[in-house]
Amino acid sequence: MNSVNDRSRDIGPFVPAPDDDMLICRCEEITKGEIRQAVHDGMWTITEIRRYLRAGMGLCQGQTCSRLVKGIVARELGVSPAEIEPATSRVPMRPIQMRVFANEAKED
Amino acid sequence: MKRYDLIIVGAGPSGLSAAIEAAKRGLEVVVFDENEKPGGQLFKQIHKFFGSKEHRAKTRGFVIGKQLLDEAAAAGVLVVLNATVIGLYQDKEVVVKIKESIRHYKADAVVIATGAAENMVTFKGWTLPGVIGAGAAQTLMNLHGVLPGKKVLMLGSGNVGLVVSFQLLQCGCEVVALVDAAPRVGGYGVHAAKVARTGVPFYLSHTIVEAEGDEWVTGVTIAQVDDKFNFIEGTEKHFDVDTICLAVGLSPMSQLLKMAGAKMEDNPKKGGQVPVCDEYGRTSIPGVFVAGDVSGIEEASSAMIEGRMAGVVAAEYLGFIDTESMDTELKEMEKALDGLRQGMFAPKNRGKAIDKTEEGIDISVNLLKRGFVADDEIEKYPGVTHKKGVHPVIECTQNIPCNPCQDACPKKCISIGSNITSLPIVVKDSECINCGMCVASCSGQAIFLVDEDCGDGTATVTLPYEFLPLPKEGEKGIALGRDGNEVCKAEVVSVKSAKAFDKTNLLTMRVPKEYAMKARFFKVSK
Amino acid sequence: MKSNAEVIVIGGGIIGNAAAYYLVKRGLSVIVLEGSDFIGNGGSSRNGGGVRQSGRDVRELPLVMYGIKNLWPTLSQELETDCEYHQDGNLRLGKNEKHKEILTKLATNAQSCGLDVRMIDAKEVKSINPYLSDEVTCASWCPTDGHANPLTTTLGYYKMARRLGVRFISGERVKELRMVKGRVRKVICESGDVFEGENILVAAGYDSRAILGTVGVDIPMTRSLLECLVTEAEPHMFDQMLGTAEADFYGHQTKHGSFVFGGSSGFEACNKDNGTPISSSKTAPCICRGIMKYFPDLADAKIVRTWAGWSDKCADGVAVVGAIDEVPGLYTSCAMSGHGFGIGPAAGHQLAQLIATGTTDVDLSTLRYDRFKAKI
Amino acid sequence: MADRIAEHPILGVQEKGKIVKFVFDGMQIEGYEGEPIAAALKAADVMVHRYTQKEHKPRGIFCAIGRCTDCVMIVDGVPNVRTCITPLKEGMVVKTQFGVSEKPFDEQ
Repeated sequence: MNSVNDRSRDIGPFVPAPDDDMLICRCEEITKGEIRQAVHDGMWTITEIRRYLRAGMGLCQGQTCSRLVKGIVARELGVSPAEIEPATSRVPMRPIQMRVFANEAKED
Repeated sequence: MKRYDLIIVGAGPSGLSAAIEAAKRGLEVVVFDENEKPGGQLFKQIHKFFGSKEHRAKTRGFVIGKQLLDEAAAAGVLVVLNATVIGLYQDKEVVVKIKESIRHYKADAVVIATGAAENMVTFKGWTLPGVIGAGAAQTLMNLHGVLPGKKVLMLGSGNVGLVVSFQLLQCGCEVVALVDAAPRVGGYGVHAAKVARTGVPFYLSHTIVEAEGDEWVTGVTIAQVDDKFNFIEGTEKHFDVDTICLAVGLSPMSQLLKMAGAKMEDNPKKGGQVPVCDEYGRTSIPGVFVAGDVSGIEEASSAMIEGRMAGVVAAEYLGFIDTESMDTELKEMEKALDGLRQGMFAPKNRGKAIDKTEEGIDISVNLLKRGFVADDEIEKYPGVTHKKGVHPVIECTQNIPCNPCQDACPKKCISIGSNITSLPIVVKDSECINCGMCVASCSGQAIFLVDEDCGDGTATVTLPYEFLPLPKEGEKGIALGRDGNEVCKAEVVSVKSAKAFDKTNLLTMRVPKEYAMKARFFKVSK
Repeated sequence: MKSNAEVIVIGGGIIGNAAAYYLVKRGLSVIVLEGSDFIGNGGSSRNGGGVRQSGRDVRELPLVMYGIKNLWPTLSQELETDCEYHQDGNLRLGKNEKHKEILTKLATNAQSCGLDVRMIDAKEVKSINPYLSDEVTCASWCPTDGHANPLTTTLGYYKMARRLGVRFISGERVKELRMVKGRVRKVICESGDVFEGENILVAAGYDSRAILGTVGVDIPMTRSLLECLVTEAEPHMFDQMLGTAEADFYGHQTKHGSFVFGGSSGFEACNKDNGTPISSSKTAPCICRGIMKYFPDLADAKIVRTWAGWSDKCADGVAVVGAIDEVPGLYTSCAMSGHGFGIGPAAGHQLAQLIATGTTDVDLSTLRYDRFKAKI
Repeated sequence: MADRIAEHPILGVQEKGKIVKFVFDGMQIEGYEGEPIAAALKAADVMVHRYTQKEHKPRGIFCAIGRCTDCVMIVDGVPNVRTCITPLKEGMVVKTQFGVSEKPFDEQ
């Protein structure tokens, strides 16, 4: 079992830090403190952080903050960032208007 | 559904290179790029590239971009712009947004060449307008002709930070400081030196405490950090700036591959999440290939070779060439790629602190910590020699894969030898004819022509000058040292601009002879 | 490492997490095994967020009504998590006579169970939701229905259960269950880990079928793909949950301002996958066209994300919830047939009560595992 | 258009095409047709493109290539338009975005 899967592993208590109010996810305005607290609430993967906080779920879909979030989660868990699986990538790669997405061009 | 032999995502250096090689071998190739203009980052890169001839060295990035586009057109590649690939589905189905609709395409092979995205760092106020990515600065000034700011602080001393700082200076911005939390300059020393000599101070082991301003950036405070990157109290420095530029690394933009189900790995040496692939770009999905930064952060020069490899491998995969000829071609390309991956900045040396050159000379401590080689260090390097009359002084002090200077001199005064990373030397008893080709050919702007004693108590120094307005003959000003500080008065003797110099003007200034080996930049007196 | 508990829950989705939470609150020791690397990674994080009663089979109604009455209204406080529960009604939309027939039948059946649901005409639909297009000619209207955020609700249960001492292990795929002296007891995982529980609750979506199969229990179900998409945040428009007579389109506007819509392209039954629930290239454009027919104003809204999930569809379209009497100690909640989110808290709650006390507040007999009979 | 680079030492004088007029928050501004809206605003010294939904904090150009979505504004009535990659057209009406609305927060 890897260190991220045993959700009862003791990672110590949440200790407030002076830069907890630092904004990390620019789109959804999620702070470092919120992300750290979420880790202590059991959100140990980027996927769970996204689902729980919306960090990385805004207009840019985490293109700006994912690396930062990963670093914060890894540090809180005491593992290397490489152990933290990045979030899933999903269509569309860029925001696309509904009317455009709906409009499938005929064969050319 | 329209089916191509090969769909390439991204019309940057690697994507276009892959397209050219594949199309030349008979594949029907289409390249989709989300941008309005092709070329990826090439059209923002206005400096001359390093490398050797086969890497298109001493050619400026945007010129290489044009060359690639011409080659692609000649090979019959279809490049579709404003075409955002929104998804890579099963069965190599590529869905593209083009204008007001989406289109479904199939391909027998796909090359993903989506490049990289900029990393970011946080500090108090980092979301204020005026804090921008270095890429944004490049885009604004080099593509759109708009000044990114008037007074700029650059964070990041890697090649991007150094090159963009120089570009900012070139379009008339003031760069108040170049700051990096690391204790050593991350990019090429020559890139640092050309910025430092204009007077930009380097603050290594420093980072941003706070971007100031209510509505937008009006200032910035930096402070020194200890070896654990904690601020050292009392070391704060304030600068009035309107712009803070972040150049803190790149991450592969590999989301499409992850979406398609390619096996991925997190590889810090490659800059982050990359597809698992072999040395020619074959991913875990048969027929899906990668090239360029998306498979690991490197330079545009290596991205082009990786692209060519992917194009050749795709051609073989689809039976347009046989395995044997593919192997032969790959071998050649590997050699070229290997040539670029040498020297102290090679991927294999990433993270290593290298203290000596291959020749056994100490690397300049000042260069690493302050961005310039100090006057008392410069004499150690083999390119720095003295003789009567005009002669080249080559202030190239790190082993990087680059050799245009040895071909540039019609008199063969400069030699690097067969090892492309060797430091250039001045060939003994060679005769310099003061043509200036070496000065203009050096992508690092590290070659000067110096006449140390003109016989009247003065010396002349010819330096590369890529700023406007061009000083005029007879104009008086101040000579700056390698450290950017004023060293003496100077007068412009001549300013030469020739087509062969490719926009690098050769400014010759006269200085008192004792400053011949100190004066390295010319500043107009205000 | 402790691998014994009074209850082993297989499946870390909304039902597993909710059951774990209510069990630990009753003082039982619980271990939750989640097969994927992420908590709440199945249907719990891939649905449209509906918390509704209308349009349901009458056999499911008592359980879902129990949840809406007793659990949902206070869930955010209880879980210390904003579940974004909105009880602003559900419009199930129709465009033609056939739709009207379907909706009327559903409404009549539900009324017989005491649910406040009625048919309304185009004019009344428009008065409730002025953004709907003129194509809508009728709807069923259930004012006590609503929607919530499935992501935060599922993870909220997880957070609280974990806080109270439930042990959660992700990436732990169950291979088989084993009997010990006439009771199900052991849970053997693909990793080689073995867990033992006095009671075992299988709430693992479609995977439940294979897991239950290892002790000779089969619940007839298939796996079908559901696809959803979400827009950027938009100015607030409406609070109702929306669905259609043919259940081909559903969605709502979230608290965040984005619109979440689900729908189908018609190819779900023979969808090709690569081992993961993966979006097809046809569905999202189809959902967009569907949305625009109902909401022309949303044409400029940008889609930022699409996703797909598997729903475990029961042969008769109704969930299986309760004890598996023939295997003492075994319980399940599966084959939720796309209704798992809204029903999840109540299912978890009632299962916890059943395991702890042997009784339930809601009669679960219509949802038994052994109700399936041949048609003749 | 004071912040334009009149002549660049390497790129020379850039061909920019036709000058068009557009409206930014009621003010008439000039820019070049086809250049990104954000470039035209930057050249006119406009720094703030929007104020964020939660914290009401100012944002402007950040990535300039359509990824971060910080520079979004209300363009011809449509919110969340990425101005750094949307070409400028004659007569466009560009407004500062407050959250997702064109109305300042105290009027929302």
